[in-house]
Amino acid sequence: MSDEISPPLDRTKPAAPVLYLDGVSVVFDGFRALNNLSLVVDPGELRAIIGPNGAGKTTMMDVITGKTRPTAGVVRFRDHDLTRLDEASIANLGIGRKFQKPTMFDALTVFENLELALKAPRGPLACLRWALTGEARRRIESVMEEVGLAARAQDRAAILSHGQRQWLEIGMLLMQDPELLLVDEPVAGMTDQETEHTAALLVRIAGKRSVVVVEHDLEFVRALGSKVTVLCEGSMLSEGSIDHVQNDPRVIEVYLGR
Amino acid sequence: MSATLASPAPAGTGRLTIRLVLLGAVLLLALLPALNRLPADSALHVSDFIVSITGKWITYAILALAIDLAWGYAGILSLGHGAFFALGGYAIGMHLMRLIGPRGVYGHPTLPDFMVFLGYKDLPWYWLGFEHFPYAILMAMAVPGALAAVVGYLAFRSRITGVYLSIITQAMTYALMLAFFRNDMGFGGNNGFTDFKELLGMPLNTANARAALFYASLALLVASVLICARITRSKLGRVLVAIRDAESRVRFLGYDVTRHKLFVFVLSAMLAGLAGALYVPQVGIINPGEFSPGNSIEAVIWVAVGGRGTLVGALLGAFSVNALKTWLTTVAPDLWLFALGGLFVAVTLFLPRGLVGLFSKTTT
Amino acid sequence: MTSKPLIMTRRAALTGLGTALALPAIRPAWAQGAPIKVGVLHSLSGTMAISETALRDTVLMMVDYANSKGGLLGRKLEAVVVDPASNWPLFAEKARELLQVHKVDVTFGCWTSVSRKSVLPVFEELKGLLFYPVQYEGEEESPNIFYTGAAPNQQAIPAVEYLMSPDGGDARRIVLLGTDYVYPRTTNRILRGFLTSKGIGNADIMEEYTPFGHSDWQGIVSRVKRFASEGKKTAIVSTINGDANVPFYRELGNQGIKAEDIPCIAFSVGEEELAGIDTRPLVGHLAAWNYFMSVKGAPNEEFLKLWQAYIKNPKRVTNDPMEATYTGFRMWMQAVQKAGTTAVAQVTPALIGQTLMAPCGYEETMLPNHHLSKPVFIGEVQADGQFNIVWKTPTAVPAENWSQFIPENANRKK
Amino acid sequence: MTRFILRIAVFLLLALPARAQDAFTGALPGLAGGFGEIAASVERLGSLGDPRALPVLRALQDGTLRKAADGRLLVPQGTGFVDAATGQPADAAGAEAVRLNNRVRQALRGALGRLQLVSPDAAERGAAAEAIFRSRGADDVPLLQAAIRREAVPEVRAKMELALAAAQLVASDESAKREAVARLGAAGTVEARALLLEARATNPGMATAIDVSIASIDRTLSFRRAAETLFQGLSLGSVLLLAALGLAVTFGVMGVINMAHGEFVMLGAYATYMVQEFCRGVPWLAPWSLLLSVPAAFLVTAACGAALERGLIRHLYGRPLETLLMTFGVGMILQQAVRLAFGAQNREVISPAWMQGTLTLPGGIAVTQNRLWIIVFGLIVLALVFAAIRLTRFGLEMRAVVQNRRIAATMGIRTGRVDAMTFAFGSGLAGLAGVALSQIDNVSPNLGTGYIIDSFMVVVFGGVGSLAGTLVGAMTLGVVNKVLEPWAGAVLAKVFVLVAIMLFIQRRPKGLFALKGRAAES
Repeated sequence: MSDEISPPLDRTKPAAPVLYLDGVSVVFDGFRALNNLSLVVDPGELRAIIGPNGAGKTTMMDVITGKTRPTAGVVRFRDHDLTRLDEASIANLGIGRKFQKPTMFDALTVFENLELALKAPRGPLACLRWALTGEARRRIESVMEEVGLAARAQDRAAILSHGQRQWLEIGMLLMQDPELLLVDEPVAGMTDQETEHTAALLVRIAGKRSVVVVEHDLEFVRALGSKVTVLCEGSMLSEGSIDHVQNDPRVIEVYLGR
Repeated sequence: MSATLASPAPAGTGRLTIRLVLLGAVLLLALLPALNRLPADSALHVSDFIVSITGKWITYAILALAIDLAWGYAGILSLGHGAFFALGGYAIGMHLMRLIGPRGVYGHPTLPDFMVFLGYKDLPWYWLGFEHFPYAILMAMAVPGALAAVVGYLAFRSRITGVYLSIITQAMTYALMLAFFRNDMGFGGNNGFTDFKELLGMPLNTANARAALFYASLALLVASVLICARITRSKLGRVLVAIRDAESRVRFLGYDVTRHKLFVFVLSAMLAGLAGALYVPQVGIINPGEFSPGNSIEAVIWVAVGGRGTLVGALLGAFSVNALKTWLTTVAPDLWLFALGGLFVAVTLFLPRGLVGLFSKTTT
Repeated sequence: MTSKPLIMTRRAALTGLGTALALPAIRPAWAQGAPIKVGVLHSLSGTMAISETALRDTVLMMVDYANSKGGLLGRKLEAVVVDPASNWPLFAEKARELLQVHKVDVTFGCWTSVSRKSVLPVFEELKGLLFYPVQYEGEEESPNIFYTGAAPNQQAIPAVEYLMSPDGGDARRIVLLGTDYVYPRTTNRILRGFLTSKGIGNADIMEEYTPFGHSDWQGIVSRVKRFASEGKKTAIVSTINGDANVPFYRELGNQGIKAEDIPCIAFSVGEEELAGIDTRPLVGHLAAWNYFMSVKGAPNEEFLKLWQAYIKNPKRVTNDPMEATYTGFRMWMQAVQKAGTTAVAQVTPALIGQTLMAPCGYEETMLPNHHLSKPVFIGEVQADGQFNIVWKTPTAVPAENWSQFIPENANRKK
Repeated sequence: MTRFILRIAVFLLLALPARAQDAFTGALPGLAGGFGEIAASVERLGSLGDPRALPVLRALQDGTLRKAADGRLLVPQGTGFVDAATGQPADAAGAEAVRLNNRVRQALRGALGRLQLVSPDAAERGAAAEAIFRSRGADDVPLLQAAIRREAVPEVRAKMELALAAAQLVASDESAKREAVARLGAAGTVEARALLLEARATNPGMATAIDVSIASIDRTLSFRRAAETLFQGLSLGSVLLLAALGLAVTFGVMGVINMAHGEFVMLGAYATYMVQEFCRGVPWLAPWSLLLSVPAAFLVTAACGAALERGLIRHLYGRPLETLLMTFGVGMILQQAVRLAFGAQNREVISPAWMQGTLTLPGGIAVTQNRLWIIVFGLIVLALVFAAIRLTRFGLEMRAVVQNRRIAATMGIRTGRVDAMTFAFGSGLAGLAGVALSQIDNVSPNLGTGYIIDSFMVVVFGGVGSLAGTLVGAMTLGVVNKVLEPWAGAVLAKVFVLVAIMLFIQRRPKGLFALKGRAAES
């Protein structure tokens, strides 16, 4: 994919898309995990993505974050070609990701996990010289407050409950201060109350940043009140409001029928 | 994927105790050469043997620290650290050979005996400069560092981790061993370098030289502990632990994992090289056997026995396993391999956190 | 194997334990006639164990032998066995331990040159006494080491002379095959000098080195075959060491290289090595040593009887380094008796000029250069794994540790 | 026997002018002298053509010829001895065997060859022709010409013609010599080349003809050399394949790094030795000992493997690095245990006759029998492993457990048992490698250590978990090693290969035959 071929972005338009996927395909040994997928996410938008197992939701996130290289297609973040960058560079551009299975650093404390995620110079020497300033500490404390883990600051991540781990990972996402958040199944293992809290948090974040949420829980998706994209067999099946997609016969067939 | 066991150094009061114990151990070690000067019939007299063997163990302990930094913290299990150690040893060995000068058996003013012997007319280019001590010390760090940089860059860039990395590094040291065994390499082949005369104007094989080398090793050990502690306590240390436990997650946080791993791997190789440079004048020989894969694995096992992921563990392991080995090879020359092999099995099976795990109260 | 070594070791282990426990404290004073301590510095594990364990047993046998004769100077002998594990720095460490901690009076040890080079500075520093029992490349002389194996002029040169004689097959083209370490390199350098002096040009010499434990000889043996097809009678001089010999000889046999066509003479293959090889295809290939088990005569019979009784196996073989150990031990005993003490300073001069009717059937003398005069034998491999002596020197040859064929030795004063 | 001797006598009477009968007894005493005298008298006995010489020379070759203290020579006959000169029974007490050296052996080969050229056994006649080829002399020309006239077996005849050419080359007949040069050139062997080179020095007039023949031989040889290098590479490859197959199972399938794998190979070789020693006591079993040791070695090492897995490794699943360190300790223990049990010395494992010597393929390509059989053995084992994994219930369960342990367990598969069996299977394969290695390498406690790193490299290079990768990886490494060896030497060739693999893994971190897709990602 060279820059010349990729479609020109109209930079004059006020709301140029943050994320732009066009014709993306990923083939593993003949299996098409993504099939000519296109997706556009605008600044500040909150987008929910749903789809049955194997629809390509996680693969799509892998493509955006640089874990998987697409076989074909365009993946852009603002005006950066993501297909040429590795995970770390993509993360530093301002794309944060929360994994389906909460992943953090078990040997470190909650505080330390957040400290690692905090936006700061990432080089080895910079890390060696790093000293925790008052401001950084305040930021970490405020995020701990926000995700409800202030009391557990000095506990190791390994001993947190599943829900708390989800929260910690969301907290790490916030520390990164990303422009685009990719959130994979954030409420799995959460109580109803926590789920509600999470939905509210994501809606709140979305004002300032773009958020893409992958979720199975349709109640949660409804609570987000956002535009919904339905994936199936690696392609987009339907897009629109939650009511729209729930009534789309193709969606019903995929979820219920055959 | 990689080892999931825990534990950076225990916090709070534990840390203080460890500091005190370490300080005490260093002071005790520092006394040894002095006690060696006491008359031989004094109750406190320490024999030359004890001094020289302890000096050797100190260099092993530095090697163990270097391995622990890479493995215990960053999860890079290198089975080729013996190669870095040996390269450092060869660098200083080349210096020592140059210092022999015309005192070799063939009396050649510049060429070491083995070169005279193989019909060399001039020093090979890569031997130039080794007559200067600072250059040799620089090379003892630079060569292992450069090798680690190349191998590490290639391996980390293509995300070779875990056992694959272990196998690659093992093949690296194996290839070097085969290469150094060749007489045509210009490093003395199987015989390597021996019969050193002096270092920095100090005749080796004297109590003074032994004491000096001992203190130099001890100083390097203390410096290494401080450097390692500085790293492991910094945010870099936490990044390394994070890489060890969930490498790809660290990438998604925006850290360039390759650079971090490379940094610690190269640093670790340089430490190992320096340890080797202090080891060789103390044992009086360097030969390609030091590159043998078994040596590297043994050094890793010291760390495992002591308890990886803790600096004290690396030190404890290096001293205790080597003391045991020295004792057993005399007490039970036919059976010591059973004891040592059995120890390795028992530690991996029952003491996943090593000897340190016995003392530390922290829970996982 | 029998269980004998184990039992011995346990005994050695217990004494070792005693001394080791007493290590930092004051050593217990022996009531009277404290035992004479004999250090045994041979690898019992690692790659060299294959060769060196038999030497450990030989020294232990000699300690028993001396004790059965009432000890030395009225004192009992006691062996201190350590395992340097085929690890060269460990050799140096163990040498220091033997000398400083166990205060041994004499040490028998080492096989490889590198292990000897590793302990040499230690013995010189601590004024110890080491007997080195293996044939080696020479180019060394230490006041603290006695070399009871052959120097190159006592093995390599007579061997090649034999190959070039009518009896040996009139070889005019020589293949020098060796393991890549100092002994083969030096020996071959000396041989090259010798061959040149005999008018054999470089085009008629093939020299090739392999790593330790080399196991795939297909390519090299076929290259030798090709080299031998250049119209001149060809012979192989092998300085291949240890483990690599079995695969080498198997390949030689399988590729049909018969001794009548291309004889191979080896300097490192003795009865112990042949014990691991099916020798039937190899009959007629040669070895040059200063002793073969098949030597006739009372001294050898005594040695064999002693050994096989000690090891409790009437089939166990002896070999040249074992004989050299035995000879060295007996000479040391004689020297101690002459000096009336085990002190190295007195024993060393007493050793020079000692003579012994060695198992090889010749009287050997310890020369001022710390090497022995020794006879040279050429033996042919027999189907039963023994050597048939086909040639020998009429008298014992004095050792030349500084070879005249190495130009750098020209200005060395003899 | 008598008829045979009669035929010899008749032939000799025809072929050669009658010589003094006492020349035979005149030549005998030399056999009691030094090696030079023995060789001279053997040559005389060979050229005399006296039938009485044959038993004497045969006895000499077998090492059964004795010399009495008074210089009489005694030849074994039946249970006793007879005097070689008189044929009268004699007492062999106090007589000692006449020893040989290579010079005598050389003379003996020629002499026996001349005498055996009329043997009724075609193989013996062929060997005789070969012997004459090696020890040819101008005198052999009429002898061979007579033999060729009577020879019916084409192969033997060809050998005789070659021997004749060799003899003619040193005879004085110039035209026959030219013919011989051409014939030797057509033979295209290393030996013929050596003869031609030798002749070139003594016949300057024929230099051009000889050069043409040599050039033709060199062309044949260079082709043959390439084929032989390929064979040697495949042979090395098959050794690597055998050593690596077990790893392909334990490491490739189970993800267990077994540093004691080399020691299992060593145990397999010792099992072969034990079986041989056992069979030695049972004569009818002896020829089958190597075949018997195949199952024996497999079972012994498989049992050790199962014990290791159940006893130790299963506690460390999911911690591959710990397993690596622990098995290193196990390897140390096994090595020392074998050293104490069997002694540090090499043990002798005898190759059966069908694995000894060289086989000449069409085109004159010489391959050693033991290597050839090891290639065959390697391929058979590979096929069996493939079949075991693909076609048996055990293979199915194994694959199921590897893919998804939890689900396999819920389907009623006893995963613990499958783990133990898989590991035992891989270890058993190491034992089979030990059987093969006992035929080419030392049987000593260190046997396995030399192969472990190469085996790991094969598995990593070929692609973990892929049998095809293991095959291709092993063979590629073997051939590349052997092709590089003449230029770089054995050591550098190996170093180059190791470096090349490290670089290759750069390009394809998962090896040649990588598993792709999601399964491989996790």
